[in-house]
Amino acid sequence: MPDPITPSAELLKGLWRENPVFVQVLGMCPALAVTNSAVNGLAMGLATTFVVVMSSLLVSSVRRWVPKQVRISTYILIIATFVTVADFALQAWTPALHRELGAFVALIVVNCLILGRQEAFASRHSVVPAVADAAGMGAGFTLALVMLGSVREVLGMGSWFGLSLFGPRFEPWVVMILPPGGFLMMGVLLLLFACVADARRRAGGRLYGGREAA
Amino acid sequence: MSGELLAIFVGALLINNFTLAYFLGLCPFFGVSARLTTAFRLGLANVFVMLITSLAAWGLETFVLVHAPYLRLITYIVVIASTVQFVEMLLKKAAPALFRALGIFLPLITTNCAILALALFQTSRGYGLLQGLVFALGAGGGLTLALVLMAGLREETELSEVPSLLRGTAMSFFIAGVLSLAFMGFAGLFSGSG
Amino acid sequence: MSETPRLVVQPAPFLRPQVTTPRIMGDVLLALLPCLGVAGWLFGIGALLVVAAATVAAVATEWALAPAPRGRSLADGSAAVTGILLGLTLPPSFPLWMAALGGFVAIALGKAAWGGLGHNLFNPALVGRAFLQAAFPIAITTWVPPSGPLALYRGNLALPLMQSAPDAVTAASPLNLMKFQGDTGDLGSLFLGGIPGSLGETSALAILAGGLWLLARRAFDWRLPAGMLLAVAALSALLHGVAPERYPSAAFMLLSGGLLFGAVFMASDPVTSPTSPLGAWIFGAGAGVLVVLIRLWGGLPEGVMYAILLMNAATPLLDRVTQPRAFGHRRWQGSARA
Amino acid sequence: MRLPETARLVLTLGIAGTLSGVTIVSTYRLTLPRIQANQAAALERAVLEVLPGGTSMQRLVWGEHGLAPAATGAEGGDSVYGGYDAAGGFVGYAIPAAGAGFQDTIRLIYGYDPGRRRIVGMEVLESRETPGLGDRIFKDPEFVAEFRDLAVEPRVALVKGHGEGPNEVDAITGATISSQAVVRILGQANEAWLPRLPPAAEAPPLPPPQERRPVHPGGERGGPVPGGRAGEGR
Amino acid sequence: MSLLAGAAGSFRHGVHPAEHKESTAHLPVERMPFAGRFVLPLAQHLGAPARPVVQPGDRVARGQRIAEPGGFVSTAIHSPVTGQVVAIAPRPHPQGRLAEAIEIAVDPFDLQRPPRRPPLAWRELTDDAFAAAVQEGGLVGMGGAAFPTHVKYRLPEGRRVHTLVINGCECEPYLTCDHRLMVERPEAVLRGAAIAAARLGVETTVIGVEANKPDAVTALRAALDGRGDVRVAPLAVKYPQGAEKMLVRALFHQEVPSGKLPLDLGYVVNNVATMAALADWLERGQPLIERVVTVAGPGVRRPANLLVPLGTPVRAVLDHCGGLTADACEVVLGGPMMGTPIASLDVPVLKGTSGILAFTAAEAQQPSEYTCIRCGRCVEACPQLLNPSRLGRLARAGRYEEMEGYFVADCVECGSCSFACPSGIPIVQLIRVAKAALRERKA
Ligand SMILES: Cc1cc2nc3c(=O)[nH]c(=O)nc-3n(C[C@H](O)[C@H](O)[C@H](O)COP(=O)(O)O)c2cc1C
Ligand SMILES: Cc1cc2nc3c(=O)[nH]c(=O)nc-3n(C[C@H](O)[C@H](O)[C@H](O)COP(=O)(O)O)c2cc1C
Ligand SMILES: Cc1cc2nc3c(=O)[nH]c(=O)nc-3n(C[C@H](O)[C@H](O)[C@H](O)COP(=O)(O)O)c2cc1C
Ligand SMILES: Cc1cc2nc3c(=O)[nH]c(=O)nc-3n(C[C@H](O)[C@H](O)[C@H](O)CO)c2cc1C
Ligand code: SF4
Ligand code: SF4
Ligand code: SF4
Ligand code: SF4
Ligand code: FES
Repeated sequence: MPDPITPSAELLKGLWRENPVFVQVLGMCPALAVTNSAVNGLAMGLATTFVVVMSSLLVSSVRRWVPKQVRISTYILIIATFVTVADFALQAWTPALHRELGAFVALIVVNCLILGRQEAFASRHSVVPAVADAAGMGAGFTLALVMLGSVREVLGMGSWFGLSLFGPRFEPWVVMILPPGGFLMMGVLLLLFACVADARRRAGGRLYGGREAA
Repeated sequence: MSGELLAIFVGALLINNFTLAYFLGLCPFFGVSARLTTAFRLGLANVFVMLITSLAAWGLETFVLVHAPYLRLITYIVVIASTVQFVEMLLKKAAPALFRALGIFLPLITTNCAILALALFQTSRGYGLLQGLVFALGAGGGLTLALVLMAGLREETELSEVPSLLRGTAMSFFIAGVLSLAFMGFAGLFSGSG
Repeated sequence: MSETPRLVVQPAPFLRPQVTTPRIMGDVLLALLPCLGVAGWLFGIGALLVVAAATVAAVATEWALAPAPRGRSLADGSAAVTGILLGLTLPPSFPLWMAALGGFVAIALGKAAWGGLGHNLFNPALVGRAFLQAAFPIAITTWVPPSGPLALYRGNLALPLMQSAPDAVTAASPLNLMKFQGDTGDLGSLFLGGIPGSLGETSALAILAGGLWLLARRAFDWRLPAGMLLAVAALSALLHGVAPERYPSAAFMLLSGGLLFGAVFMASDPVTSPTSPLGAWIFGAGAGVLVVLIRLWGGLPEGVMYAILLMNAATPLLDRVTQPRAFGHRRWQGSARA
Repeated sequence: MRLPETARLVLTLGIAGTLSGVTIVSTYRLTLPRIQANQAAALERAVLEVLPGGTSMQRLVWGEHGLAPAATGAEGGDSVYGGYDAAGGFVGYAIPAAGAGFQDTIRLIYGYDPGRRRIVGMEVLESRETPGLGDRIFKDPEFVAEFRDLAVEPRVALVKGHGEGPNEVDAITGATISSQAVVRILGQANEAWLPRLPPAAEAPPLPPPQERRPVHPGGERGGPVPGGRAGEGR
Repeated sequence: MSLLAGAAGSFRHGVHPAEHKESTAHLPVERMPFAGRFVLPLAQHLGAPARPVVQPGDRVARGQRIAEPGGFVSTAIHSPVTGQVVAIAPRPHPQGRLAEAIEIAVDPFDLQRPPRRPPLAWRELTDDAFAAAVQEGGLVGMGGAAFPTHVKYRLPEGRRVHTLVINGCECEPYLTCDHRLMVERPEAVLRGAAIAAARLGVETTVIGVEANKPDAVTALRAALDGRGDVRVAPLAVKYPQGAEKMLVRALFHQEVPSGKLPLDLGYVVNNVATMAALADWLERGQPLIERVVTVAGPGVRRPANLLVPLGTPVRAVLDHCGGLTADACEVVLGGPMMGTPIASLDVPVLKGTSGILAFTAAEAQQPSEYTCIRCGRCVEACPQLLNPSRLGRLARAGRYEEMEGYFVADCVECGSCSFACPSGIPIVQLIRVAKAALRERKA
């Protein structure tokens, strides 16, 4: 990795250049499963961000003391703990949301994004960059989920974050909030990302003030 | 009774196919579906791990977690991972050929979301031992079906003039989307609602 | 001595195929004429507008998305075939904007995304219809009784993105009646048309006329529709024989719903069905079995569309396992790539 | 200080496991009251919703000695809920039931007035029916209203078009299957429960307030669990 | 349909191109006058090229050997005329490049007597001597591939042949040269067949003739005059009935295994013209110096069947037939399904040239190409039961290695697939290119 590691850069790369969903195609299951509305996407994104940030924090601070044979097991234990905490918290304070997200909160445990970050980054860096990286990834993940959730909610229910957009006579595209809609919309967004990245590569320009794409 | 088991099986296999309706196990679904034979083997490995998982989750739920349900998630993860590893070692000894065919996929899926979800769903639906195993068989079979169809279709696209921007991931999502549309036809099959 | 003309050098064979792809597509269009005529006669202007909306959108999308040179890919006529077929699978009072959206999806998602004619894995018209059915499940299952050649439906005229005003009279299709009321109606009207249903599917007679034309012109692989119809007939005759009060007769199963239309025009799509004769039989039979399964034990009243799409998905696998056994080989030992 | 390798591994995992356990248990303790309150409130709301006039409720367990309040420590398998008005008078039973819908299992609860032999309310607790179609079994006010006063004799029946009979429910156009599923679920639950339920006069009375315990859905094994009982998301 | 055809004694699959034989089928073979110059490429048969045994300036007699075999799978070449060798140099070859050839100027004052010698006592020869004798006559298979005929009569040790198959199918459209030969010289074909049968020691000889040549069947049967060891078998009209593996399948319901020859099943297959040439050489001493060529096609003014001295420039043949029509723009040597297009009219008629066909712009127009619609017509056309659609698509994608898994090596390049394809995909051409690339990679 030739780039200098600065917290702000770590934060930003997760949004676009290494966006976990659109670029790395990680954590697809929750990204599709819960994004039938923007609010669900946001909640899932935030819960995931919480888990990844806390886990990174812990993992990077204890990284010196964890022998490598049990590294993964320890990480999983740490992640599972935070997921359980998040799950209880959601159940206690936002029961309705928890009903919507269902088992997918628990399934954050196995989100490849989180374990991936611990393996690839937190276990090799000190606390500040690790947390910045995790926050960036979490933000990128949240951004992607909210984008997907927004498109699906707007078309599928005619509303955005529950606000009706087109009036009562709008004909919702039910497919968008059904499983096929998730796959198809994800395909469309990936296509758009590819188009933008392609155009950007050709123009040699930059977006988000990020570093130049390879 | 057998009607109920059929409904559980068909439900997990087709109607609420783990991959195409529940979005579970997508990472291997997209990652390992480029070649038919590997996809098929991954599917079989899934069936295998799911059967073990179902058994393990049922055992945990019945004998261990009765008094500490809040530890469910963490125990599931740990126990499933270690049981699969243990069975993997047994397999290596007892059936080396099978192990060679499935072995490389096991680490890939032991802690993926489809497996964990199987355990969680089985518990939250209150399935008993037999129901759980049938559920695991259906879910694993469903994953295999989706994987094999997907792999066949993806191999076919390699001979096509797919637009360059679509090659790769976006294309796979479109295939999955249409597959998912097609699987909607199974809604209500054998569930007694027809 | 003869003066030397400029000689063309091109590879053998030097005889041209008698059948060309545009001619095949033209034959399909001709074969659709009886269905179109009956649709217009029974369901009126509204029906024709629905077909037109789907077709125009399909052709426009093909024009916009196909690789350069623009419009060249329109020459084979397959986009029009897709559009008309889609239109004919929609109900008469379907909103025009939805039909147009369907045409767009059929070509964009069903065809262009895969590289255009010949590269699509799923039947484009059915991809469009499956999308519409999942997006607007009510509009696409709202049937009206035939109301003559001048009819126009309120539903047709819904504003884009908006709901349709409900039509005064709605009716249940024969399959709905069978599924929910156990009522199988009379076969004569199923054969001639004049029942509620999708535009193209109501008159078995018109479909058979089109099918015979395709057969005569060898425009399709007859094994595909034959396999599908035979499978449905055999399976439902068996079930009817065992439990006549629970399962409808084979004749009803054959004539009702979109089965004939789907078998003749959609299962027969060459692009999305196997290339080998054995594969074609399996494809047809598999689709037929799925239709019976969905109709009799599934949640939905009709399953032709899903059956064909599912068999489309299995086509690459079928192609693989039904490779012809090469001459002089004991059995098919090929392919190679494992 | 250098520990032997294995000991070090075991120690690390042990510490991690202990810390993790401690964290989970303390979060559990911290959130338990809220979560239970949430669940109890949701259940109570649903029960009282399907039993018009009811203001309080208790869980009734079907056991060896017939139907008895859970508060008395009765053990057994299935349970229903009894609803009572402000004066403590019995209003009716709320019966939970589940069965296959169009996509997946539908869970619902319905109120039954044994005096008039009528269903007096129905609420869907959980379903994965298609939004815009099947979800009209709980979003369509007309359909829900059908269950406010529905005779259970000879049996609850679904009709297409306009049903006149007191026992008839109109199918929702475009969601016939889901409507049918609701009616079928009610029918099956009626078959299982109606013969067991004592008439209003003999219904177990509401215990005095001081003896009441919070009602946990699902009984002994209740309480929050990761992944929850809360459905499976979509 | 194909089921029925199978029952009636044919092979599976295949195509039914329009026959176009009516313009020449009734025309008796006429002798083509000598042109001024003759060009005899040293490579006009399969195998090693021949080696010249004359020098420029040498005088040669008609039927005199001018090149000797360049190996065992090779054969001799004889002068078609009496005249003078003017050059041994590269000359245009039908295959499209310049190739080493012997050029002979005819002696305009010579009587051009046909070469004659007393019949050879072929029964007395050992196998080796017989093969050498046949090779000396420059005989090659005249059914298209120009495979040196003597090779087929030098059986490997221990190999037994039980049936001689004479190929009179002539399944390619337009061509009627074998047809006329069978009608006009049936006894020559039968005498050649008798020699071949005797040398091979076979009990039965079967002559396969497509049912569209009833007069040929009648003529052969009449010439047989009741002999029981030779059977004339009419066959369904279907291309490529004449391909040897298809013919064996059609006549005997046996499939020659992939990679094997009919010989491995105990059959030897020879073309009717080859048989006649064999008789002419062994009984009269006339080596292979002329052959019947069908000149036809819409671009030819006067279609004909001509007995053409080998080495005659195509231009001369066409001129003899009134020349090309004004709109002719494509000339093909051989049949329209497997023939070779030529870029220049100066190429000569070779031993394997069965026809000269000229097409006009209307026929020569490239079909517009569409993508494969997977209609399966090519699959149902391929006599080798391959999947040409898949082969074509793999070839387009450049995935040649995978094509071997789809048995590209079994393709006989008959062109049935290209002919059947509604999308105008040049499948057989794609396959040829792929095969060449594969061979190159292996080498
Ligand atoms: C995408 C899709 C979703 C559907 N969802 C439901 C559903 O949730 N509930 C239901 O009863 N029917 C559902 N259906 C089934 C059809 O609407 C079916 O035709 C209808 O139930 C029959 O009712 P009708 O006789 O009133 O038209 C669905 C169909 C489709 C295509
Ligand atoms: C596609 C194809 C078609 C053929 N058709 C004929 C034919 O019609 N007549 C024929 O004599 N040989 C035909 N041949 C050549 C035969 O396979 C075989 O080589 C020939 O009959 C052997 O006899 P010869 O060596 O005397 O030429 C064809 C070959 C191929 C590949
Ligand atoms: C490389 C090669 C080797 C052959 N070897 C023999 C042989 O040993 N014996 C034989 O009788 N024919 C042999 N043949 C001749 C074939 O049987 C066949 O007659 C010849 O290839 C022409 O067939 P065609 O006209 O069908 O293409 C050989 C042909 C080739 C191309
Ligand atoms: C017999 C026949 C049936 C066809 N059926 C369909 C069809 O059902 N849907 C469709 O979009 N195109 C159909 N086509 C047209 C064409 O094959 C289709 O547009 C391709 O799938 C596009 O690649 C058909 C063509 C033929 C010859
Ligand atoms: S050379 Fe051509 S026409 Fe002649 S027999 Fe062979 S395939 Fe038939
Ligand atoms: S050219 Fe080859 S692939 Fe094509 S039909 Fe003939 S044998 Fe089959
Ligand atoms: S005949 Fe042509 S279009 Fe048809 S499958 Fe073969 S290659 Fe494709
Ligand atoms: S592959 Fe090449 S060498 Fe072989 S027959 Fe074809 S063109 Fe000739
Ligand atoms: S997130 Fe589901 S498999 Fe990776």
